[in-house]
Amino acid sequence: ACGEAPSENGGDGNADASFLACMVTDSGGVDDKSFNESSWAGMEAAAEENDDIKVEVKESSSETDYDPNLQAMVDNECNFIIGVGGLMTENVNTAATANPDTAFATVDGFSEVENVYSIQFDTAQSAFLAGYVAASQSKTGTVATWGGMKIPPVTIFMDGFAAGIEQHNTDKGTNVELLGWDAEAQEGTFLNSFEDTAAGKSTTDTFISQGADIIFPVAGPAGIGALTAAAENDAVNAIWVDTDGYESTEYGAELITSAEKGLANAVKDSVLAAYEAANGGEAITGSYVGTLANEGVSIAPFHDFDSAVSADTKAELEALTQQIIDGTLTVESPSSPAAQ
Amino acid sequence: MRLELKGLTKKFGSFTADDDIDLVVEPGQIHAVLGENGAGKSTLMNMLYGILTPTSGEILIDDKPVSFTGPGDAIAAGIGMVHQHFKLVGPFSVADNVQLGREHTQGMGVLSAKAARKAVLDVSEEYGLKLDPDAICEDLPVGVQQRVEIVKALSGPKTELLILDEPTAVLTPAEITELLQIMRNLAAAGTSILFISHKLKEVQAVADTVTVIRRGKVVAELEPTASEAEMASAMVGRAVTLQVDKTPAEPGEARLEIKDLTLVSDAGVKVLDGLDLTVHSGEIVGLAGVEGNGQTELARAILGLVKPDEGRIAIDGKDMHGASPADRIADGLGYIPEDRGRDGVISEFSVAENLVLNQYRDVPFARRGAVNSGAVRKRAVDSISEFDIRTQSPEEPVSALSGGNAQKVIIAREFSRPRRFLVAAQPTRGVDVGASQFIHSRLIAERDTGTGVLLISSELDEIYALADRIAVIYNGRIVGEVAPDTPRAVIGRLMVGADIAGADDTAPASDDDADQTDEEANGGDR
Amino acid sequence: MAVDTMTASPALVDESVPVRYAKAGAVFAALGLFVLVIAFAVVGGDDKTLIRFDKTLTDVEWAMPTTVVMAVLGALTAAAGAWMLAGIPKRRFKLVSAIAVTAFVFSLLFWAYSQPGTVFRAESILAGALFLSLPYLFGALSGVVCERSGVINIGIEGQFLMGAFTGVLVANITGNVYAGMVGAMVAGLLSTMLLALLATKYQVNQVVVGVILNLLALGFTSFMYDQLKKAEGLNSAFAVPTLSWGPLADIPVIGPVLFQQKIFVYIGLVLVFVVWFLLYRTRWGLRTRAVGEHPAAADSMGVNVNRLRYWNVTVAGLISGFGGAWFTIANSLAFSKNMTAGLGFVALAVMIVGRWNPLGVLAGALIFGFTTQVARDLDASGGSVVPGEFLQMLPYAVTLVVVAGLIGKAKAPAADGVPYNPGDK
Amino acid sequence: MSTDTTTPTADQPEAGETPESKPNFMRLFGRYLTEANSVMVTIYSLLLAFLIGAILLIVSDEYTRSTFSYFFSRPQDAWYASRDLIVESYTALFEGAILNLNTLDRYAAGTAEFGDLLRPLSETLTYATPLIFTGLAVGLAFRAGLFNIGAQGQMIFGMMGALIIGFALDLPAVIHLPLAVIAGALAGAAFGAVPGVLKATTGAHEVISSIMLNNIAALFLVWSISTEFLHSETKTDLITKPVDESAVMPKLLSGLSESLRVNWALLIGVAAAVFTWWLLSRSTFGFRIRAVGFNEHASATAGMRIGSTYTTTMAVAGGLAGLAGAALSLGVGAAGITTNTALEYGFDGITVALLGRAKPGGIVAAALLFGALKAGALSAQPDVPVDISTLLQAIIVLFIAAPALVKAILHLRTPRGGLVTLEAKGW
Ligand SMILES: Nc1ncnc2c1ncn2[C@@H]1O[C@H](COP(=O)(O)OP(=O)(O)OP(=O)(O)O)[C@@H](O)[C@H]1O
Ligand SMILES: Nc1ncnc2c1ncn2[C@@H]1O[C@H](COP(=O)(O)OP(=O)(O)OP(=O)(O)O)[C@@H](O)[C@H]1O
Ligand SMILES: [Mg+2]
Ligand SMILES: [Mg+2]
Repeated sequence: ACGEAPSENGGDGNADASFLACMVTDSGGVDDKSFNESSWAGMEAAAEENDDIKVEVKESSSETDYDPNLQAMVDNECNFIIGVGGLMTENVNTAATANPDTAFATVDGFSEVENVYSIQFDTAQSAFLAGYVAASQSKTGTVATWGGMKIPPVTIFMDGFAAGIEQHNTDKGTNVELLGWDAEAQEGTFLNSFEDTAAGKSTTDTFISQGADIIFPVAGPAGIGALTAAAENDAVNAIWVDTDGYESTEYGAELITSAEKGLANAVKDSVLAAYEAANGGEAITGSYVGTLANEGVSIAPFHDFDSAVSADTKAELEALTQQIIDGTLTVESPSSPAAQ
Repeated sequence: MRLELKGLTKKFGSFTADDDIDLVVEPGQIHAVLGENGAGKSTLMNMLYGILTPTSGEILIDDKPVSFTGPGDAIAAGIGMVHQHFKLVGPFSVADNVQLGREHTQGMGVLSAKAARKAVLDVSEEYGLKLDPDAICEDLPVGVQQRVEIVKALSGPKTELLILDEPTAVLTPAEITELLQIMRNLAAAGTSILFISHKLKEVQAVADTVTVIRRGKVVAELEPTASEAEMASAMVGRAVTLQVDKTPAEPGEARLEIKDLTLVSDAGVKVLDGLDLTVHSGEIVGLAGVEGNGQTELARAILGLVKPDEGRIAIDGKDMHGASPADRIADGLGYIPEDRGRDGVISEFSVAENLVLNQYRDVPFARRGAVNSGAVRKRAVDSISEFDIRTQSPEEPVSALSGGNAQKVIIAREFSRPRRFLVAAQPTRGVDVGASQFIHSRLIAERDTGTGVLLISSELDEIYALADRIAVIYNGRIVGEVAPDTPRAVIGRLMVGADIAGADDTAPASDDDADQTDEEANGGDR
Repeated sequence: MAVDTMTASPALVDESVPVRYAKAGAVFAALGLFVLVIAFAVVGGDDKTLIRFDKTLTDVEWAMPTTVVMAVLGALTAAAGAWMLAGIPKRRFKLVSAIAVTAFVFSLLFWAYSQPGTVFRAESILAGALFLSLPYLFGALSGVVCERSGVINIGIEGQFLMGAFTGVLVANITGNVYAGMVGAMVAGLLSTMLLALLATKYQVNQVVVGVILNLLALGFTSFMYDQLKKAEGLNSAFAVPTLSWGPLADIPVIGPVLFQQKIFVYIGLVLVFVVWFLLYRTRWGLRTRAVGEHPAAADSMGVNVNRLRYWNVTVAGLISGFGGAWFTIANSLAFSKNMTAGLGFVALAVMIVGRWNPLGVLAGALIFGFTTQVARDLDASGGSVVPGEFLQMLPYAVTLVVVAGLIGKAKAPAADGVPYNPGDK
Repeated sequence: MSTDTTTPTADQPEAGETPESKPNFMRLFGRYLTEANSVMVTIYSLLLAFLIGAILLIVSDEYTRSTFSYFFSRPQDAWYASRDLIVESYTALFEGAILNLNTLDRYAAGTAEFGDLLRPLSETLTYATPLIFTGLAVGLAFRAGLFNIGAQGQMIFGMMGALIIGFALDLPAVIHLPLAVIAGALAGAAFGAVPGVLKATTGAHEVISSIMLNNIAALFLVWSISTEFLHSETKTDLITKPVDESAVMPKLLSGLSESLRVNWALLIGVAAAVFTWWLLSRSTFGFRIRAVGFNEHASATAGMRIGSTYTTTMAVAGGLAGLAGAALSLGVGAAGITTNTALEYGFDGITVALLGRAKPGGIVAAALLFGALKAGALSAQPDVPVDISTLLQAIIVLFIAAPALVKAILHLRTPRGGLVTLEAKGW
């Protein structure tokens, strides 16, 4: 307590900004290492880029908090309000209908309301590529995935992953087996928690003891449990979801790649667009679906595994990506974005 | 040790339990303290033993003032105490209870079971208090538990002053005689003894001097030669008649019939073993016996709290098989439990609520599922005056009542509703002379209205005073039914399982008793 | 026996005389018949249950004919039921019940592992079960120490959280995982100290304090977690190595289960016996049990009840705090909010199942660990006909059955939860 | 088990009242203020908790903390920063729970409606509603000597029961809504009775069975939401069908503003509290509950059936918790319930019941306090971090539950009847 007094008051972010962008999270909180966190990162990035944008967030602990939180944002006179999570779409719609002059957005949900912008992702596409890589890299011929909860944003990854393995098996005549998800029956292994890292680890250990050597956890922070298990087993590696785990987790050395979902970018772009709209630009309406084509979803670089993945495989991935972009190959999932 | 108390006073809030008490105990003296329930005797002793801190006044040991911060200090000063309410850890063995606080260790705080066992045996041998150091205390009959307490008090490093707070309340006549002898021996060896008892005969028999306390004040110093009546009136502050007036019984039809009643406890012990007993209307049958021979279970079986394994119980000619306690109560079964704190009252409930505890669902106390507090209160007001219950109001919780008054609440409850048969277990245990007098006369009056009464008591005096017929229970069966003028010695022998013909009464009814040998051997192995 | 108790000792019933147990008998008979029906009607005649030693003897695999094994186990269960119905010697009852329950549970296991794609990897499953039983073990042992001295510790969950959080933090600051473990213990100690103080000095309702401590710990660790996120490298995962006991680790089954585990396993097992010894064989234990059972008795013998309670509760925090470190350090995980996921409460149940006895606690914790592990294994193998959620219920359901069916009334220390005022009667 | 008891503590007032000092009102009032009676303890508890909360806020706020680093060269910075922070934070809590000053300004300016003014209060009541029920569920069982740690599971089943009737039947509102509410109560009662039955028949401890059943209920909920019967037809997320319009709890103040969420469940909650009060203190069943709770031996001796008392009490308690579930699935969760809808209301009910000293009136008051804290916390974020709100709740309860602690910290005097504390009884 004996430092020098700063010469002027430390600026409080973009304190005097004219544009207020607000976000209401889904349950799990803003630090959920998953879509809440990514969305918030996008918001902050927008504020970073444009000094005239101020951002604010309110967390929901359950869906019964959506309405009061959205209402609070309206009362706050936010210029742009983003609701994260498909479950919130209806609440966002209601709020948007009641406040037609405010711009809204919904993440992972689809809305037809005029002033609601939908941000969705066809992550089955990136997970498809991840599945293909996994099949090519497995030594034991067994890979595994498990989810946090059986909800569409999770199962779409698992569907894509399964399809990618299937593709590898058909194309290359391999017989790689996937544990933890039966795409046909839409059934698999779920922790029923996004937080219980210890359970995530023990579930992964179980898969490992059943022979899996590549694990694809789709469970936000609980997925870290899979990475620890991989770290403890030399022969076992993992593939991360949502973000490039090489950067966002401490377990880069275990990660072959990640099935990325460009949430932060999409949110950031939408905030910037909303700012433009508010300042005389074109209003943002309609919807956005992140795909391989618009680079809204992608697979992360191989980093440490760059040399392990053969040039052939890389070329095949290249080709598959192109096919998906062309539309000659479609990756299907019951959980794919509702409307385009 | 010479003990002197100067102006010792204890206040609980605004209530003064002990008020300016002066008292001197000379070395080797047996000093009895008498007083009604709630007079402040135990409070005084607890101050001496460091459990309570005096509000004012001084305690002098060998003329030096002392102040105790806890019982540890008192023990170190050479004081041992047998508490009125047992301070035994139930699941502990006798040896563990005795060594608690002064453990026998083999270094590093590791207990030495051998040393602890030996210490108990040494003390019990020295004073003739027979004990099995490995027995679990909660399984022991209360009489034996009392013995454990005494051994505990004597096991201190150098007990020079022994405080005995109602040690005889639960002992058999033979055990009492034995204890009084031990006290005499101890006193002869120089130990000072403070002795509290409600049984005036004992006081006469053993005390060197008697101090009477009433409402926290010393009201009299008496010689032990004083008569019982003198002592009693000093305690109560008015003249008391000690004799119960009783006309001969006029027994009518059978009100309680028990045939071949057998009950096996959870531990696999046959606590009732083919017991037969009949009680008629208009008579009091006294059930004599050493505690722990099945009296408690018999009473509970009659009420229906335990289901007998065999046999049948009929009340008023009606087979009670399948009848719940509530049914039996509704059919006119009155029940005074032996452990009033546990089974008799809910101490957090008011006096009024306790008075309707087994009738709260009947008219007029309940209407359409709601308690009719007016009727409950009226009953309370009536009972309080009829039974002379000393309470500040019907709303006062029973926990604020003295033991004797709590007992009166139970008596009042059972006597204020129609009844055909009454089980009275230890109805005057720990109750002062005045109150027991009252309870006794109510029991006689009850009999005279035609109720059948089963009086379960470990005090032969009480049985002699009230019973029209005496049944002796031993090992879960009735070993004899005798007339009320049978000599004590005969009943005493029956109580320890000897048949009327012989066997000296201190010897346990064990190995030499042919038809018991097997069971005894099992018991010994336990 | 050396001394006669003089008073009549009531006759003991001959324990070999048969007694009928109608309810239990009917239940076991029904369960046994159920297994038999499954064995013959549901399970295919050629179905095999595969048991594999997956760590030591890699190519040893036993294929057991499911129907036959189930039929034997079912018959065993049914026979036990029939025996009870007909009359069984009293002293045999407990043992036979235990055998029947075990047979029933194993028959279900055999059934579950007969589904295609499932293999009972004996070594992995047992080793995992032991490891998973640890949080319950530590939590329940801490509870035992507290409650044996008469203080209810419902705040185990909170102590877990504090331990889990502090363990990682200290490990990060010092760079030493063992320092982290000590840190976790100290954190547990400090949080139970609050319980001890409030429960003894201020005589606050102990259940209330426990509930509050849980809330406080949750709020505090979550808050600090957010603070730490701002600073790099204060909440990174730290791992402890798995100890391998050389050739011992290669013994089939026993090796992987007992001689190839993390230090937490060994500390846990040793602790069970240490606490047991302290509790039943030392002066401290005698006094502790006395204080929990009848504080006034202990007080009257010169034992300072509240001081002993205070220190016991405080020291018990070392155990639950260490249990907290299991969540992070033993699992090589960083801290995350509310990561203990209610296991502290389950530990409380394990303590009661174990009847406040360290050895019982070990048994209870193992049951929990085993069922959790089996449920996870079946769920992961995808061969289960039962939905995953129901498999996850398994440990809870088994505990319910065990408590209701076998343990029955568990008697807490008599003065558990009752504040002691010196001078009380 | 907990009840009001006054413990005569060793340090009684030392005959302090000299009769000659005249009872003057100000003097008496002054005495009252410095005495550890239950009203003042509650007030001081709140004050102390907010004081500690203020310290936490200062520590957690980066900017304010930074002003302390140069405290000695420019202390006024630290002072102003702290003051502003605390005023801002607590104003935010107040505005979220009671009255939003911003809205008040707008109302004065005519840009807001009267209904908008009531929104914070409406939110407080909305969050308090389930807590009234779960608090009663725990409190009632306490009085029978049972620790109902299973309100969470009972609530979950109540939620599902009400939901199923709410969407599966097609009835007019006058029948549909009451029927759905009853279904919730019954489902909760059935689930709540289980630990009671187990205790009565096998002696299994209700705390163990309730903890197990909570976990089972939570997993059962996850599974059942994904079943075709319950799962939403329009959404792919893990959410159930919505209840029919005819089974939705009508909002109480929708006339003023649609956004006022407080609904009829609050009235049912108050009614349930009155019913519980009647049950406990006026009915014969309550007589039995309390008797068994205090002393089961004496109760059995008086002919009361202990086992059935446990079972019935647990069933009634479960029914109350089930009503909490119905309040959720027919009220704020009418659009469909998820695995998060129940939050931790059942566990919070334990704290509420303890804080309300297991008495219906106290429970309602405690639920309102908690509702206010929750509503305030929700709306005050991110100014006040959610975790600080959690800490604040814990500290408030801590002080209220420990009058001796408050007394010691503030050197209050012992009131006449001794300190009112919660009597603790173990397992
Ligand atoms: N802890 C306490 N708090 C308040 N009052 C108490 C306390 N202990 C005892 N008293 C009161 O002090 C008085 C004296 O009680 P004490 O136990 O000394 O009576 P006693 O003479 O031993 O009676 P008894 O013959 O029934 O044993 C009683 O009125 C009792 O209610
Ligand atoms: N806490 C209290 N405050 C004020 N007065 C009390 C309190 N407790 C008891 N009393 C009064 O003290 C008297 C005697 O009570 P006490 O409990 O000592 O009886 P007791 O005869 O000693 O009981 P026991 O036979 O069980 O020893 C009664 O008049 C009772 O009203
Ligand atoms: Mg007394
Ligand atoms: Mg006394």
